[in-house]
Amino acid sequence: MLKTQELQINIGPQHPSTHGVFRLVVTVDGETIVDLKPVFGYLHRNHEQLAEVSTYIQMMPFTDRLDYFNSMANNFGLAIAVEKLAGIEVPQRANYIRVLMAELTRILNHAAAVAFMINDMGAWQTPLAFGMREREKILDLFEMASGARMMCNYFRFGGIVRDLPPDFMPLLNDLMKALPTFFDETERLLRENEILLLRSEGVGILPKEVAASYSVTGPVLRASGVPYDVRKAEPYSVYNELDFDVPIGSVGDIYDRFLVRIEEMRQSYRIVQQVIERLPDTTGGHINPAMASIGKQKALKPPVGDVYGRVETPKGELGFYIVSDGSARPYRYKVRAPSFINLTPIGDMCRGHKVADVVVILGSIDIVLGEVDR
Amino acid sequence: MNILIMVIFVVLAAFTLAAGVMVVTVKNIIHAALWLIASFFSVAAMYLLMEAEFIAIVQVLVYVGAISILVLFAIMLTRHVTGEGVRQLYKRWWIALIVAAALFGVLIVPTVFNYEWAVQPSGAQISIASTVEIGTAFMREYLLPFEVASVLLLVALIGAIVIAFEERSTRRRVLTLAEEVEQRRQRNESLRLAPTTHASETSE
Amino acid sequence: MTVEFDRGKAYVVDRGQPKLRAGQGMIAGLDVVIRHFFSAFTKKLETPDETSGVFTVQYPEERLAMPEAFRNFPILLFDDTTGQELCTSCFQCERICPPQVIHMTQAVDPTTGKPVPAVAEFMIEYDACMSCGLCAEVCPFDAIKMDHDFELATDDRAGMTVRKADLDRPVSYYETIAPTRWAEVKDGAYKKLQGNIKRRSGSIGLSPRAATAPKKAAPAAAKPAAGVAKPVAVKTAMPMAAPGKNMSEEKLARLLSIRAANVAKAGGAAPAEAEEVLATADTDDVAEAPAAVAAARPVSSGGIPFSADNLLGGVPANTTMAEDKVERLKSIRSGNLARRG
Amino acid sequence: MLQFLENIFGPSWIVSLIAFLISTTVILIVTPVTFMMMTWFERRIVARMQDRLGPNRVGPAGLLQAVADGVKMFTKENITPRAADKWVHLIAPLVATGPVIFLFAVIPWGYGLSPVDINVSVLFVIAVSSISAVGLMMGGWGSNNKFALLGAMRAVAQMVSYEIPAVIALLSMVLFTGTMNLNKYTELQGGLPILGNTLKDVIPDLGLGWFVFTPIGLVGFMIFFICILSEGERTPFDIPEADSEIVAGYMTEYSGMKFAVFYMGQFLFNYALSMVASIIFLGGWNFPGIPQLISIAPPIGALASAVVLGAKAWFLFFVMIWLRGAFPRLRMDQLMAFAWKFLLPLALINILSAALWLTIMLWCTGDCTQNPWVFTVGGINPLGWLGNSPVLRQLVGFVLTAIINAGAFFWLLNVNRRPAGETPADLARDQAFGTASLP
Repeated sequence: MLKTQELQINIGPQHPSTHGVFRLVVTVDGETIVDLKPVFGYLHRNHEQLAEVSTYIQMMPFTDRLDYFNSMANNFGLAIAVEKLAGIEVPQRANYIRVLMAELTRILNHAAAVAFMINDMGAWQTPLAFGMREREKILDLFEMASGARMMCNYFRFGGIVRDLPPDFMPLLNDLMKALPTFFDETERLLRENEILLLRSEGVGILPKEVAASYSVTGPVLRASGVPYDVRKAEPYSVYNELDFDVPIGSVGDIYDRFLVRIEEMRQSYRIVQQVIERLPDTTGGHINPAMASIGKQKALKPPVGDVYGRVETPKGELGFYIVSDGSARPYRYKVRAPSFINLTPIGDMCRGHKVADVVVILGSIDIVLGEVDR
Repeated sequence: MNILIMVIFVVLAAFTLAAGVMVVTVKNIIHAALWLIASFFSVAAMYLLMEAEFIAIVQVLVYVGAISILVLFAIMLTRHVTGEGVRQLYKRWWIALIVAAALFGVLIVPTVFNYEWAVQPSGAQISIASTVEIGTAFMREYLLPFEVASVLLLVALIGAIVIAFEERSTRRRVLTLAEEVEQRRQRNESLRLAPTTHASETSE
Repeated sequence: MTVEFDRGKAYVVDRGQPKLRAGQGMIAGLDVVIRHFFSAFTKKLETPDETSGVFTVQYPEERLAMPEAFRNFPILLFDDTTGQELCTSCFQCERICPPQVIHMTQAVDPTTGKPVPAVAEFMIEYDACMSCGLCAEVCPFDAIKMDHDFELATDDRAGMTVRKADLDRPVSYYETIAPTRWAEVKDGAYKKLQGNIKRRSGSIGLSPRAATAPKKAAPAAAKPAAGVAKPVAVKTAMPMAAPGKNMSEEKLARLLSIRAANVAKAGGAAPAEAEEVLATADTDDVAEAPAAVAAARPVSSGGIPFSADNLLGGVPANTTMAEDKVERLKSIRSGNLARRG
Repeated sequence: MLQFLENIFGPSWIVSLIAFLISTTVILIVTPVTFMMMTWFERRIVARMQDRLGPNRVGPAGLLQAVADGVKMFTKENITPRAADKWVHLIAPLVATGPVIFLFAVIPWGYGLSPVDINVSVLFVIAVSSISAVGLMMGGWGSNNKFALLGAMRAVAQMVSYEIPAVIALLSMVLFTGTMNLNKYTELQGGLPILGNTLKDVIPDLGLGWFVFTPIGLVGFMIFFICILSEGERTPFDIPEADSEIVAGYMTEYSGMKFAVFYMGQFLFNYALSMVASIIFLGGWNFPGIPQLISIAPPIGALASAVVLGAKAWFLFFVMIWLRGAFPRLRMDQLMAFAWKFLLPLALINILSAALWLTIMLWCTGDCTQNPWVFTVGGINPLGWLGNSPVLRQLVGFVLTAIINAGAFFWLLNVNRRPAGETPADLARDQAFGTASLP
């Protein structure tokens, strides 16, 4: 009878839809994927080793470069971890501003992540242009507060660099008027689209047991039906004072991931609303007075010990494990990068599907190679 | 017949023959298939020269558009023949030549000697095989051959489907993750999956 | 079944009802797109509360207003009236810089041979700078600030290592791009500057820009609001580097020598011994060695404010720096040892 | 006229040679310009759909952008991969694009503006357009690149599969009209919507009897348009050059002018088929006022007809851009399933509808005794009650075929739904949620 031979195709390292320098070694039987092996490390930048030779505050700008879409969330993670280690209190106002920034980051990341996934599916940039439009507005706000659009370097141990500038709130309020329209429009544009349904329903299913055993986190895990969110599981900052729900999926396929991301944007919107309401009444300054000068930040010497600080970034649980030997530099520093861990089940997720599904599944995981390779 | 048509005819005929020769002499089998397409195409042009538009177009549609694609597909999907340097001429090529010439003679001789060539009176316009004529002929005189041919094609089509199904049933089916988990659930097996892929980092 | 949390719950997203799909979803999508198509002809998206209309900013003609906080690359400030630089070469920025692209040498009083609170040479590798702004944040004298000028594209890599002459900007320039920020620190900065000027003598601490071309600096300072500031650095820095390969090679050689020196110091060599420096450089990196040798050879001081002597020789400021590095190195080594053990 | 030309230029074959040379030149000038306009048009339109401006720097409103692109393409390095089959790689773009330009030889650009008027032009279009598949195959194979070969395979498989419903859709129209000559389609689509030319004597010719207003024409148009999208590799069927999967498909290894020629072939193919669709389904150059203009002042009328036909073709191209702006793309197996499980049966049913319509229109009309269309059932003419009124027959035919086609459409949609047990809802049930607890 007819025999088909398995063929190995390298998708990447230079390929338009690997979201960076990343290689997928795909073994196909016809068009069906038999095996898929992700190869990464092309963007390795010694992040963890750098930390061991830098002071704590020097690491803050480097965390921006982990997941360059969500620098605020990464800053948050490092700040939380070091504060836990050194026992630094954060004023209430600083906490609310931190949460505001983290949730805006979530909105901008998901707006782009959904759009990039649709792009991988073959749309000609339209959802991306709409997503980028909203993202630009949020980045304008970031720029106003921190001075940079993407590499914000906004958080300091014990607070944030600077309080919000006076013209920040009016612009944020304007943005809040636009976002619901954007969410509705995105859903109307894509949610019921038959082609999207065909491409995403039942494709790349990650059953929740498997997801849990791969220790996947973030929207990918929640889309598989596990209601796990660090903000709820171990509330940090002021998340326990805010009302929000955790959207989860029922099937765990690409479509669920898409829907969960859109719902998460809506929940983040809710949080931002609450933060805006409460921000004028918050107490404390933008930073703990004991840590207010950069000299203090620089000379920070946490007591001997180790700590694992984690936050829920838009991609999943970002954890910083830091061992301090009492000096100004961490003795050991380890990043639990959500993109990296979410990427590990891609081989299993793609098995049995078609070649064209690989890029969509990859897009639905939403990785940033800066974080995967560190 | 005026000069222009004569010139075109000679050019086309030469090209057809040359392409035919190339088909059997060129070493790369894909190139041979491409030359075959070229000769089909020039035959179609020849029909056009005879003002048999319909036949010319059908020639293009069937031979260039369909058959040649089929040939190309067949060659490309078969391994180890696409390489260059496949010998087309073997030691006893002259035997093949004799056989081919004999067969060709058997076909051509009766046609040449038995057919009454109608010499066209100059100026008379006759249409060779118009659409209507061909349609009528198919439905009247040649109904039986026409139907037999279509049944044959149908049988071929069904046969292809059968082969494809058989091939599909023997092919190793790759289970998706969801299906595998479902199976294990039904068999009450452990859901721990054996790692099938190993993410490997490139060495620095 | 849902999971309840403190202040919230987990809910399953609605996947929609299975129904006969005859292209309704696609038509809805087409509708969204065509609405945007028509609105893009009539509207321009200007405020963030809109979601339709053209949002393109046609860059060279139209520019977004840059917020005061915007930070691109660091610059050095000098006082408009006196031409004195605010920098005292306290090495704070050099130490905090995460990618370690800031290098400086402290000025030495030529008569007494003692260091003065002024900077002899200051160098920032713009090509490796990551614009984190920590240097500006840490500077106790408000001498280093983040510029708003971002149009620095160039094909000259060596030219991206910018020296003091091209880093200097008058205070008035910074005032135009960040008025409130400057207002916050203005008094303190001037007070410290007055104190420092007293300890400087002669032309030490005078900005090369103010000294050579105060007329040129003034228009640069008078540049209007943030967004439209002319790319001063490009205009002045690039031609300086451009005239020939020699210039940039020289710069590169100097940079390499500094690096080699740093490597050598980190390697535990006594900073005063140039020979040892060279030896270490030799073993460490063959490629860098010739450059280091070239730099270490006494350079005729013809117009170059940067001599090998004060680069490698026994300048007290460097000694302190080296001590710091030795200390850091020790800690790293002990850390490594501890880990291995 | 011809005699006059013969007097000047000599024997008739020289005259025809000159005439053909002129029309060839015109086509070879007009088509690349059309292509350039199309690239500009697409980029500008899709930019507006995305709230952007699109290219607007080169020339007024960016109109010369295509020229700038052309200059760039010409000056780019022409790379031939070392492992490529040099000649096949070189000739492939020509083989892919040449036939597309052939198409313009038989497609009328307006009233009386047909370069060559052959009797079987519909068939010509189908036949010649299938040649470019050979070019794509050559390009994909000759590049010696896995992605290129994969793209070529996909392209050819897609072209061959979608040719079948396209041909059947056109065949239903051929059956409907009884002609394969593109020049004759326009006259047949005058008059009023649905009723066509039947009330010509009562109401002046409005030129609106487009076939797209009849159920057969509508279904045929839908099928044909989808097939154009697929054969012209437009979204959502741009699988052969799916940039996110196989880089650029068969064009991966092409650069400079060779790439541009491929690109031109693709765009012109879209345009040519849009013209064919406009002629066959959208009434050709019919529009209120055009028939009168043609009869009053033929030269002006011809010009106006060309404008109208062009507008229709450009509108179809606009719809393609619109779709491209809104949709992701299908997967290969879904694409094939769509062609074979949905379009093909629908096209076949549409042919049956066309036959039914023809029967209703022709059954025992006029003098019942001479018409070959007289078959009585048990001595009674089953359609006798319709009488000779074409209006009544047309209306009856309209209703009947509308019912058949709509029924077939929804039936096929229903058949093609996912079988029970495989829908995501079922999957959701299997994946009962809530067992995993929070750590």
